[in-house]
Amino acid sequence: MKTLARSHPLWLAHVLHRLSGLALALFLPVHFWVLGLALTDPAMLDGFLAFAAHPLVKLAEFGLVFLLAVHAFGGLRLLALEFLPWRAPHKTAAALALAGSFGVAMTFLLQVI
Amino acid sequence: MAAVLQVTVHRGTAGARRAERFEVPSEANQTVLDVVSWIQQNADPTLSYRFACRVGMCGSCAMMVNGVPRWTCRTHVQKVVDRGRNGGRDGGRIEIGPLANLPVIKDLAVDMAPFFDKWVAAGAHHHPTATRADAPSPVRPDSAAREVANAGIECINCAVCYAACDTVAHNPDYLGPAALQRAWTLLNDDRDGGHEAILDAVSGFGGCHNCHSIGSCTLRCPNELDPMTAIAGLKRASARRVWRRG
Amino acid sequence: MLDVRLYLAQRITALLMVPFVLVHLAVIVWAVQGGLTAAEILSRTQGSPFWMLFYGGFVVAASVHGAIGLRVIAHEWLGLRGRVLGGLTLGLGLVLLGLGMRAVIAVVVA
Amino acid sequence: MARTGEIDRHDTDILILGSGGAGLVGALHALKAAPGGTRVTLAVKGLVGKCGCTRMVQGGYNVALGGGDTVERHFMDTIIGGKWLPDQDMAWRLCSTAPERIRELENEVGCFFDRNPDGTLHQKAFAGQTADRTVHKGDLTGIEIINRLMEQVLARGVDKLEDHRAIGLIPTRDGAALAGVLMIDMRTGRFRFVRARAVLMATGGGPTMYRYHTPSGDKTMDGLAMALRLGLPLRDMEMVQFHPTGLLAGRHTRMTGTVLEEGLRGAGGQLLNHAGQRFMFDYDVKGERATRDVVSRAIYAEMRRNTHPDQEGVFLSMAHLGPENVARKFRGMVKRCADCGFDLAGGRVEVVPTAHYFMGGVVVDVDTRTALEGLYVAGEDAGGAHGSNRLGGNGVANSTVFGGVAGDVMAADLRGMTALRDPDPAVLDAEMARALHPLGRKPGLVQPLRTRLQDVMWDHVGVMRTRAGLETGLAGIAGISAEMMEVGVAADELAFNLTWHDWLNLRSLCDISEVIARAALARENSRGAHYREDFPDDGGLEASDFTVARHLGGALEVTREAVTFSIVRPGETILPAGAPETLVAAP
Ligand SMILES: Cc1cc2nc3c(=O)[nH]c(=O)nc-3n(C[C@H](O)[C@H](O)[C@H](O)COP(=O)(O)OP(=O)(O)OC[C@H]3O[C@@H](n4cnc5c(N)ncnc54)[C@H](O)[C@@H]3O)c2cc1C
Ligand code: HEM
Ligand code: SF4
Ligand code: F3S
Ligand code: FES
Repeated sequence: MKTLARSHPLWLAHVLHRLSGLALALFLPVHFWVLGLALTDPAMLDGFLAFAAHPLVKLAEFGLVFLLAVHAFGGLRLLALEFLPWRAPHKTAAALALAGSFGVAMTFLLQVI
Repeated sequence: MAAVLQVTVHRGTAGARRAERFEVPSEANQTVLDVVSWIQQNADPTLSYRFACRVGMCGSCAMMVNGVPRWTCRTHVQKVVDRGRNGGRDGGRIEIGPLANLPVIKDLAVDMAPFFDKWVAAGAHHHPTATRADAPSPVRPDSAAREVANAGIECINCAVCYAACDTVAHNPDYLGPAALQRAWTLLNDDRDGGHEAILDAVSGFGGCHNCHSIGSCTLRCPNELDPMTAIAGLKRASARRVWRRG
Repeated sequence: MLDVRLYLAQRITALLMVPFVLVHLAVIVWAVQGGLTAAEILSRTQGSPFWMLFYGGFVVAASVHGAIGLRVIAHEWLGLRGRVLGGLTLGLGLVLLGLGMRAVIAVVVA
Repeated sequence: MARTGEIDRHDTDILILGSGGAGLVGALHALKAAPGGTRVTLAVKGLVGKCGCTRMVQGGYNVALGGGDTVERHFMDTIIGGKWLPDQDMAWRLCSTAPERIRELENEVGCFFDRNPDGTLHQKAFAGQTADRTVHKGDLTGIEIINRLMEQVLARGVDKLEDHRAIGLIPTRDGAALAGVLMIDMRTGRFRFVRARAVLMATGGGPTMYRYHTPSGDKTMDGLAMALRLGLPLRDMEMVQFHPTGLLAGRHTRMTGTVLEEGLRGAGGQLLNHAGQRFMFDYDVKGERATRDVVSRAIYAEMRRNTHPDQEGVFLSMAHLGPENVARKFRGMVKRCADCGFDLAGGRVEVVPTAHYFMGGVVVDVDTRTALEGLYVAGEDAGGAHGSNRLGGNGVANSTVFGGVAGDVMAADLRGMTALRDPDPAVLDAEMARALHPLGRKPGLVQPLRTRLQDVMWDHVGVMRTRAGLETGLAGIAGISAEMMEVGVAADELAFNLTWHDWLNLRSLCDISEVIARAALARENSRGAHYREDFPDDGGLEASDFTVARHLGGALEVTREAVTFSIVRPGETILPAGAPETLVAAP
């Protein structure tokens, strides 16, 4: 049967939040490992950072920052929903969270380029 | 030429599912339940399904209609039919399956036992503080708590929300939106003496904290109830209690 | 597969991370101007008790939060439960914490 | 068809058939009153709490709770409403127990009924009542009552036999007591025989043999048909209550016949005939606000006069009250109509009288005992409490009051009934053979026969009756009854085979339809719901009698018994001298 039935704004927000959380959680060890290089092999860290100047890698970093922003704002939306006893239009909150994330990520992108 | 609905019905028992096509005469004022009944009464007498009241009160006729859980006795065919490319001049298409997230008994009839077992597990029944010898306790209908309790009281336990919820689908222990909403109603009922028991019941590993606020429950509830907001209330109440207790 | 305690742990760490994330993002945006070198990063952070606390707290919160988050996903998408799920939660938490602390020490202390 | 041999067995102490108001309250009372360890089993044709009519109750629950109203007043309204035919002791038990039961529902079961602004219970007046007496939860009272009862029952340890259809009451070999109940486990299609020391039958009647009817689809007179076969006496079987305003939406939809609530007329809704004219004032000074039986007959008469080819019923029109106003006041009803494509608030909706409630039933005493040891009957299956007409709001009071009485009495009687009894194997075999009958025959369509029965009953045994019509009706019923025995059901898939159950439903309906027509033929006067055009007078209240039908040696016999005026005689009252006629403020 068709699965389109589930695609409403809050469902999409949930999926986005989950995927971003998952990606962050998977990326985090890598991030830590790279920074940990400073301890053992600062040269390698520099090498990595040089590699990170590559535009493609920059784009990937942009993605990560974007994910963090998406996840953080989405999370704030959820926290507000759960802890503030309001009945605000949740769809609007979801949209605002997404807009905020874009804002942050775009700023980052503009800075990098 | 009279319009004919092209109906796909998902049939069989748990182990052996199949889809079958039927052509059903299209009528004015026809509900999805009427379509299913027509098939059983005229085309295939072995088709199994469940209904009772036929007016949206018993909550036993819910099915998946074009992938969406709905009460079928009050779902007008014209509101859900897929008209296709020629604008439905041929009558349109409709796909009907058993309610999701519950075990199938046969064809369109599901076993609602897990849904009600969880209702019980959520502590969702009144815990008396008075007896038949006492007068009904005075309750101001406009008091804040009563208004919250009233918001969810008209649930007909149709399990539409339960079928719509992805968390239920993936987390077999999750109590689900309807049972939790009922728990929240009781928690706001001043006459109920089991608030601690209810909070215990909804704070465990299958409890309210598994809800991701996906909101499909609220979107699909045919009675326009809002289990998502009720569950958020439970999360607050149980969190506050942990705080208090330390 | 969350009870009220795991839930609270996840939500509280989420709240804690809000300032961390914002500052971290701001720092990155500010720092990346004109490229990034190891020396730059280290000169900013090394020996600073503030950054020590900042990143230390961030790592603890992220480890707890991330481990619980992955636990939920592992249950819902992979069907893990019981001991296995508990072990996975703890394991992921420790891995994140270990690597994270190593990174903090590298960046702040060493 | 080797299924006769495969029969599952189950033993219990108390068996309850049906999970409406009577069945569920019965179960709770039995659990509470019986000694610990007593097994209580609840068997139901659908799911516990999700079938039957109690759930469909809209208007509310009659109970005298003071504020000027008294049990005596409630009792007098019930007797006068029932046109002096009620069993007065039962009516008194109903009215006098209702206050305790409503407090039990509120305080112990957890129902929440609507309040006045000051926090006290809100009560309103249904037609035919002389006090604001009806307790309610919006216009969804039944959902609140049944959901709360269901929660309590589920949370306790009852054995559930869901999707179990009772098909035969099986006596002991000597016929002196009930041994147990034969059922079909609908999920598997297998037989199950349940032995019990005490059985409460609460399957809720249900006059669904009429073209237009309100009850839920699971109700098909199974209980009364089983009691009839067992030889038990049934009373008041001609008394079918029609609700004046059922939705008319065509034969192809199950919505047809469902109730448009009484309150719509009370609030000023108008009935218009095919010519678009109001007609109720031609029949009664109260116009649209007259009682159910009067309005039903008026609509039926207008329908007969109608010559419009495309229109069968009359129209209910609310628009003059202001569509927004109507939509606000009758939110549920307006939404229900809108879901099905009708504009109740702003347009007109075609309506027709619709069979609603069955006053007739098994003869029982005030303690729900029947003539057979071990069998108890409560709720709509039991006759006597309402006489010829049930007041709106007395139905759910009746089922919850007597369901509770049955639970208590069964628990007490268990002490004298220590052993399970063995069934008469001949009856058991005969009942199985009855159910298996269609499986050996060439499959055919069952629904057209049901439709024909519904036409016959509506046309000839319906709102207005005559001797000639009733005789035509009886011939029609006999024809359909015989024809259905030739219609088979494919036997290869018996699990959840609704068509087999449709056949069994039709069997019960045919059997009871015949009793209704015969009892109607026997009553040559007009009382309450029963109206004979050839005998329009009431036959004299002092000489009131009620019909009793029973199967004797394979033949149906209808006799008449005098009503005992054990508490009050026609023309008298038990209200104190000088009590006002009504406490209800004029609308
Ligand atoms: C639309 C509607 C509105 C109503 N409104 C009001 C109102 O406002 N006020 C009022 O007082 N009354 C009202 N009534 C009447 C009231 O509903 C009934 O009087 C009362 O509920 C009957 O209760 P019961 O327990 O006897 O039967 P039900 O509640 O009908 O329950 C019967 C039970 O028996 C089961 N059953 C049937 N056959 C079998 C079988 N063969 N084997 C096993 N189980 C079986 C059914 O599935 C069901 O569970 C209304 C009725 C209808 C239809
Ligand atoms: C300001 C920062 C953050 C906030 C406000 C936040 C908030 C939240 C919230 C409220 C949830 C629960 C969602 C739900 O139950 O549906 C959640 C889940 C999750 N978070 Fe975060 N989070 C933040 C940062 C992070 C970081 C840095 C990581 C990386 C480790 C992360 C990983 C996850 C994961 C994996 C989940 C589970 C997703 C799911 O269940 O769908 N989060 N977060
Ligand atoms: S909350 Fe709504 S969808 Fe869920 S069971 Fe209740 S009535 Fe049905
Ligand atoms: S859809 Fe499910 S996840 Fe929560 S908000 Fe509703 S219960
Ligand atoms: S049949 Fe009762 S809700 Fe649909």
